[in-house]
Amino acid sequence: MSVDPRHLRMVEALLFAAAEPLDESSLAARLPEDVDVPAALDALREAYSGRGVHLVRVAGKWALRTAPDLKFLLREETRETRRLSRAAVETLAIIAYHQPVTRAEIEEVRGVGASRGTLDLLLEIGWIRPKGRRRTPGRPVTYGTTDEFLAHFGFDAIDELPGLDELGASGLLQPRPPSAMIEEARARAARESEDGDGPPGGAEISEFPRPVE
Amino acid sequence: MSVDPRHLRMVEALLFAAAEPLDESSLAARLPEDVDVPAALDALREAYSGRGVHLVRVAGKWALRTAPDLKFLLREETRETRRLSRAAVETLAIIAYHQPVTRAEIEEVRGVGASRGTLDLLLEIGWIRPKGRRRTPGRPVTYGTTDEFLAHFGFDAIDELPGLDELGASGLLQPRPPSAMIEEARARAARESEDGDGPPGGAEISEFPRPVE
Amino acid sequence: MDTLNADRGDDVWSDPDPVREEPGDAALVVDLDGYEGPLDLLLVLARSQKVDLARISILQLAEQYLAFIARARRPGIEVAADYLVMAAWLAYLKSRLLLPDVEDEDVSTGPELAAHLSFQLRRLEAMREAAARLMGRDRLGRDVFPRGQPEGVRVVRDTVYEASVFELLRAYADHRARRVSEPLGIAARELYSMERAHERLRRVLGDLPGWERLETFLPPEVKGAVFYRSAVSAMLGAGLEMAKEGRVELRQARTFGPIYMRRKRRESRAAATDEARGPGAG
Repeated sequence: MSVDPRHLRMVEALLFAAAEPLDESSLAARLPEDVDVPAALDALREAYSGRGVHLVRVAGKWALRTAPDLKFLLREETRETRRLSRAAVETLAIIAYHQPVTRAEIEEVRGVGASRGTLDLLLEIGWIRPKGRRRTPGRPVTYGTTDEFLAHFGFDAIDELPGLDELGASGLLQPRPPSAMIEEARARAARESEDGDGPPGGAEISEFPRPVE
Repeated sequence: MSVDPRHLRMVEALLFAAAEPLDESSLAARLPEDVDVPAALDALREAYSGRGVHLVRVAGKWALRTAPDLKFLLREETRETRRLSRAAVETLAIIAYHQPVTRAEIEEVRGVGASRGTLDLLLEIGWIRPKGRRRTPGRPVTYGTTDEFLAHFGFDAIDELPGLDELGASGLLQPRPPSAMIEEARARAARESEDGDGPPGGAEISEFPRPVE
Repeated sequence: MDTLNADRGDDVWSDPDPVREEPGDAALVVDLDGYEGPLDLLLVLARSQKVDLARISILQLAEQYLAFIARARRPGIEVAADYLVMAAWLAYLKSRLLLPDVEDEDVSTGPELAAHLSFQLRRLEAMREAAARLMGRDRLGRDVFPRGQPEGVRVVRDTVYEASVFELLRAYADHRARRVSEPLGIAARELYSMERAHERLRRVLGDLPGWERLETFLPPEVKGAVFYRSAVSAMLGAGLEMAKEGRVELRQARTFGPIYMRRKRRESRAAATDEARGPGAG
C-alpha cells in the first residue's frame, strides 16, 4: 500500500513544527480526513531511516530527532548566552552616554549604590574600560566604552548613539522638565575639568576661548 | 559531482538541531574538514524541495522551514498575532526601502508626523535599528532593518525586497522627483490650460471617497 | 497624561483612527477622521480619478480637495490646521497652474510644484503597496515555522552576555524619565562674582600702566570653561563700572575682538569720560 506523497509532507511539516511530540489522534485532528495517519507515519519513518534525522516514538507519541550516531556533532558544549541584568544594562547605558564617568557619578545618577559586581562584570565582558582619572580629590578612575562595545551593538562611533531628543522622538523617552537640563549642564561642567580624552561630542564650547592652562 | 551521503546527513542533523539559522562557516566549524559545505547544502536543498520542510537561506544563513503552501495546516496552532497599525506597517516599509533613512524623511514620505511609539515599537520587535548618522545639520540618526527583519519576512538579503529595482528605476526612492516627471507635468499642464477654460468644478464629487480601512 | 500615553501605546497595535494619534487634534477633526493627514486625503481623492497616478490631473485634484475641505468646514466644526495649510497651498498651486509662468528663477513654476505633489502621491502609494506586499509575505511564526523542538546547536558567539540595542536605549530613556520625577534641585555652581572682579581690578590696576588685554586681569585660580566665562564677563562688567567712575579706559577695535583696559590718567580726567564711552562701552 502506498501513501499519497502530499499526505506525507503534511505529516512531516506538522511533526517538524510541533513544540512537543504528537500522538496519532492529535495529528489526525489537524490533517484532512482522508489521511491514513498510521500509514503515513510508517512511510515517513521509512523515508527518514538512514538519514541525519529519525522519526521516533517516545512515550506513545511521535517526534523527529537527530540520529543518535550524530549526537557527537551537537555535543560540543554550547556556551550559554546570558542576558545582562537590568542594573547592568542601565549602568552600561549611563557609561555610554556620560563617559568618561566615575563610579561615584554613576551611583549619583542611578540613585543607588552601583554594586562593584556590575562594573566588574562589564569590565570582564570587555564593554567598558578605565579611561583616566578625574582631577578631583582622590583622583577617582573614570570609565568609558570600548571598541568591543561598539562592535557588539553595531555602532561605528560612540556619537551614533541616538541623542536625548531622538530618544524622545522615537517614543522611548517621555518629555522632561528643565531640571534635566540643569543636570546636563552640571555634567558638562564636570567633564570639562577632566584630564582624560574629551567628551564624545566635545565641540560644544569651542567658540569660547579656553583658559590658559 | 555527488556529495558523500554521510556528509549530507551530518549537515541535515546540524540544521535540524539548530535553534537559529546557521551560516556556512559555523557549519564548517562543526563538521569534519573534508565536508564540502556549499555542495552539501545545495544537495540538501535539492533533496528537500517538494517536501513538507524546505531548506532556505535567510539573512545569509541557512535554516529549515515548513513549506509555505502548508500554512493552512499550521496556522491554527499559533496564537493570532496582533496586527500592526497602518502607521507602523508603512513606517517599516519606508525604512526597508529607503534605508538608511531619518525620522524626518519618513515623515516627509508619509506626509504626517510619526506618531510617538511607532519607531519605538519597531525597535522593540527588533525589525529596525539605528544605523548611523546622516551628514547633514543636526546629524540626525538614520534607521535601517535588521537580520531579524530579513528572517521574519524570509529574505536572504535586503536587495530581495519585492519591486525594489522598479521603484529605484522610477525614481520613487529619491527625495525629489526625477526630471522626467517634471517634464511630463509641464506637458500636461500645457494641455490642461489649453482645453480647460472652465476647470472641472468640484460639484461632481457627490460621494466622498472614504479611506481604505 | 499617563493614561493617554498608555492608550496610545495600545493603539499602535489596533490600527487606530490615525488622526487621533496626535493629541489635541482629536476633538477638532470631526469630518476628517479616518484620513491620516492631508496627503492621505489627497491620495484617496486622486484614486477617485480612476486613472494611473502618473496621469492624474493635479488641477482637478486641487479642485477636489478644496471642495472637500469647504464641505468639511461646516459652521461650528473646525478643520485641523494642517488640512487648511494644504488647502491654502493647493489654492496657490491652482493659480500658478492657471496663470502664465512668472519669469523668475527663484520661484518654482506651477508645473514643477504639480510634479512634486504628484511625485509625493506616487511615492506614498508605492510605499503603501510595498507595505502590503511585505505584510502579505509568508512570515515566520505565522505562515512558515522553524523546528519546534530544536536540540541546541547555536552559533558560537564571541560574547557570553547578550544585550540588544533596544535594551540599551530603553534603559537609558527609562533612567532619564525616572530622574525627571525627582524633586528639582538646582546645583550650586561656583561663578566669579562682580564684587570679586571689582575688588581685584581695584587692586591690580595700579601695577599696569599701559593697555592690557582684559584676560590679563583675571585671577590666577580660573579653571574650567564655565568659571572662565563667568570671570570674563564679571571682569568686563567691573571694568565698565569703573570706566563710568572715570578710573579706567576700555578699548575694543572690532566686534568680538579682544578688549583692552588701562588705568585712566588723572590729568586728562574730564576729556576721558567721553573717550571711555566710545568703542569699549558700546
